This record gives sequence, structure tokens and C-alpha cells, in this order.
Amino acid sequence: MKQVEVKYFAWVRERIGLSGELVSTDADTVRELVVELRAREQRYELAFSDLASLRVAVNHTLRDLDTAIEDGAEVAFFPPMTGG
Amino acid sequence: MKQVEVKYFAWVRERIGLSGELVSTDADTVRELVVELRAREQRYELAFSDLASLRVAVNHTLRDLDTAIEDGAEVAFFPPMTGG
Amino acid sequence: MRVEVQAEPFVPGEQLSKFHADRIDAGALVSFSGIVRSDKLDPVNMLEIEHYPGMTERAIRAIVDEAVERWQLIDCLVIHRHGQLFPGDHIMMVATLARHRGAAFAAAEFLMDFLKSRAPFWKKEFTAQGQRWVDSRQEDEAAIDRWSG
Amino acid sequence: MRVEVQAEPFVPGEQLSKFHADRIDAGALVSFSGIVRSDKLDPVNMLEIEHYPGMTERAIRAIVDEAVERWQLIDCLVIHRHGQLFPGDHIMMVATLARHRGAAFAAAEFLMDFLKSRAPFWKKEFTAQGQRWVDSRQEDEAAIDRWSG
Repeated sequence: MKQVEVKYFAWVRERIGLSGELVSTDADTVRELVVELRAREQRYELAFSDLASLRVAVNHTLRDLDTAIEDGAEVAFFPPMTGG
Repeated sequence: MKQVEVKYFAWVRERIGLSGELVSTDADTVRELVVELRAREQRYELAFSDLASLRVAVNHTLRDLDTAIEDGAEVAFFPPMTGG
Repeated sequence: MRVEVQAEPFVPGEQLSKFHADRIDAGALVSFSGIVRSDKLDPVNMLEIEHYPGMTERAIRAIVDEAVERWQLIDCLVIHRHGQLFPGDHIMMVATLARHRGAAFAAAEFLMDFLKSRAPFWKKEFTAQGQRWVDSRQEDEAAIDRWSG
Repeated sequence: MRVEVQAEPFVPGEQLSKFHADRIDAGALVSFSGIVRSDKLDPVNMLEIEHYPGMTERAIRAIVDEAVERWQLIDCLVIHRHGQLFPGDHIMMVATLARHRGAAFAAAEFLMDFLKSRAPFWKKEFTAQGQRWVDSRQEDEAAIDRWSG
């Protein structure tokens, strides 16, 4: 089992109702982690319902869903950014 | 005979040795005025030797050599501008 | 190459004066600043900007590094606010110092395009009708693509 | 729409602060300033800028009017110095205030391109080797053409 720090921002955070949580997982990739999270509860299902409109960062760098997850990684989910 | 206020800037001014002068002329266009001025002296001939590298303003607006000259006009000759 | 991510307000003119040390090899200085805009027909009372503290500065630095290398910038500044902002407030600014104006302009536009959709900020507008997250726009992604030529 | 043609020095940051009144319909503020540059290998000791007093402000206003109309600018500023300048001095600046950043950037670049070769200024460099008039460059004319599309 890996320990992963998962973070949520903007409407992902609002839908899940958490800004972050420590997750124990067997997921090898971000995509597998998403499958696990969606299976948990309605609010996760809702937050992850449209993967095309989600962005992922692993250890503070933008990545895609097929990125491998190591033990101790920080994985963040958020909508497309609107800075500037 | 028309009276025309003629002005010279940058290296045109330096070559002719004047920043401006009142000129009495029968020229109908800027081109005819240039012919008259060139005929005067070596320093005018030198200043007007390369017409392609000269710019003309009539009454404070950029014009070309075929622009008509009215009595009392202000005609300025200068190299391509280098502002900014 | 100063990068500031801050809740505090700033004055672009003051930052521009501080930024430009008298470097005699610099010929061109460009600045951009983004302002909270409110429409008469649909007034925005407040703009809340959320960011990702562990990642934001790192993401901005990566964008700055690329701009500096690509246009050989002599100096570069990015300031971006988060938290609660109000109409007329300055959200962020960039400044670029280069030998020639083409480089200074291009680098400033590059920085803006990437800060817009590659730095982890999210804007929420508070209006009389309620709250709404600002959507990213398709043209923001398209703007990124023009730099990959 | 302020236009200043002056011998006196100015500080771009101060001018930028003065320029930007808090208009809540403005979303984007761009500034450019040009600086007297000196090369190590061929140092410029002084730059003298000659202009055509009767025509300069009129020519700049025509350029400003076109930019304001074309990009629906909320405000626009041009300051241009003449006389003797030294390395590190600010030669001129433009600032543009618009609803969106695309317009503010485009208008600032347009103003620069036209000020460069359509406003009656001429630069002379004073170096250890003597004096020389700065030549206009072919690409400055080409820069003008890109706006006629």
C-alpha cells in the first residue's frame, strides 16, 4: 500500500468538500487512483465525472492521467487554470 | 511668385547649413522646388542627391514629391525618421 | 528575475520603477498588468483567486526561465495576487527588460499566455446573481500553441 | 489621451501610476519604454534627438487617434523626449488601457511601429569615433506594413 497526499482545488475541492486528504492506495497510475476515488461516494463520482475538464499535477508538476504514482507522492486535481 | 517656408532637418539641415529659409519660387510641385534648389549651389545638390532617401512634409503632413505647393506653404525635407 | 505570489495589493508603477535598474545594455522595457474588470450590465462585486501554494511559484519560475532563455531577457518580473480582489484592483503584472523591443514585447505576451493557463490559479466571481468559477477559454489554449512554432 | 513632447526627463513608473485612473471597465494595461542603449564595444556617450516642433505632436496625435479607434482603447499615453540624452535615459514611453490584453498589447506595438518611422524625430549618436545619424532600418518600414492587413 502506498500513501499518497491528494489535493483538490477550485470546484473539484467544492464538489468533494475537502481541500486534501491522505489516501492509501494500490493505484500504479493517476488514472487508477481516479477509478478508486470515484468508487467511493457520490461526491467523488460527481467531481471526477468529466475527466477531459480536469487537470492533474504530480509532485507540483502538470502531468497526465497515465503518470505513475510513487509512495509519498502529492497528486492534485483541479479544473483548467485561469490565472493572469 | 509664391513664397514658401522651407525647412531642413537632421543631415539635410547639416548639408545645406541652414535649418530653414524663405524661398520665392514658381514651382507647382515639391519636385519642381527640389529642381530649383538643387540648381542653386553644391551644398543643395549634395543634400538632394539621393531623393529616395528623403522624406517630405507639406504643411506638417507627410507627402510625396508630386504634391502641389500653394503660396505660403511650409515644405520640410528630412531623412527617414528614427523615433521611438 | 523576481517572482512574487502574494495576497497584498501592489502598485504597478512603483514596481516598474523598482524593477528597472539602470542597465545600459537594455533598450526596451515592457510591462503588462491585469485589472479586475466589472461590467455595468453584470457587475462583479469581488473576485476570489485560489492558488496551489506548493506549486505556484515553481510553475511561474519555469515559465520565466523559458522566457528569459528564449528572448535573452536582461531581467524579468512577475507578481501575481491571490485572495480577495475588487474591481479596479491589479491582479498581476509582468515586466520584461531586453535589448530590443521585439524581444521585450514577445516575452511579455508569452509570459501572459502561459500564466493564464499553466500557472495554478483559479478565479471565482461574486456577483449579485451569486458565485461562479471563471471558465478557461478555448482561445487561451490556442494562445499557448502559437509559441511552439 | 495624453501626448507629451518634451526635453525633460520622466520616470516611466511614475507616469504609469498617473496614467491609470481606476476605470473598472479596463482589464489590461500595457506600457513600453525605450531606453538609450550603449554597447561595451562601441560606447555611445550621448544621444541627441532632433524633432520638427510644428509637426511632431500633430503626427503623434494622428497615430494615437488611429490606435484608439482600432482597438477601442479606454486610454492611451505617449511621451517622447528630444534634446540630449545619455545611456540609461528613457527616450519615450507609450501606455495603453483596454478591456482585454490582446487589444492593449497590439495597440502598444502599433504605436511603437508608427512612432518609429512616422513621427518626425531623428537620432544622432555621439561616440568616441565621432557623431553619426542613426539610420532608419528596412525592418521598420516592414513593421508598418503588417498593420495594413
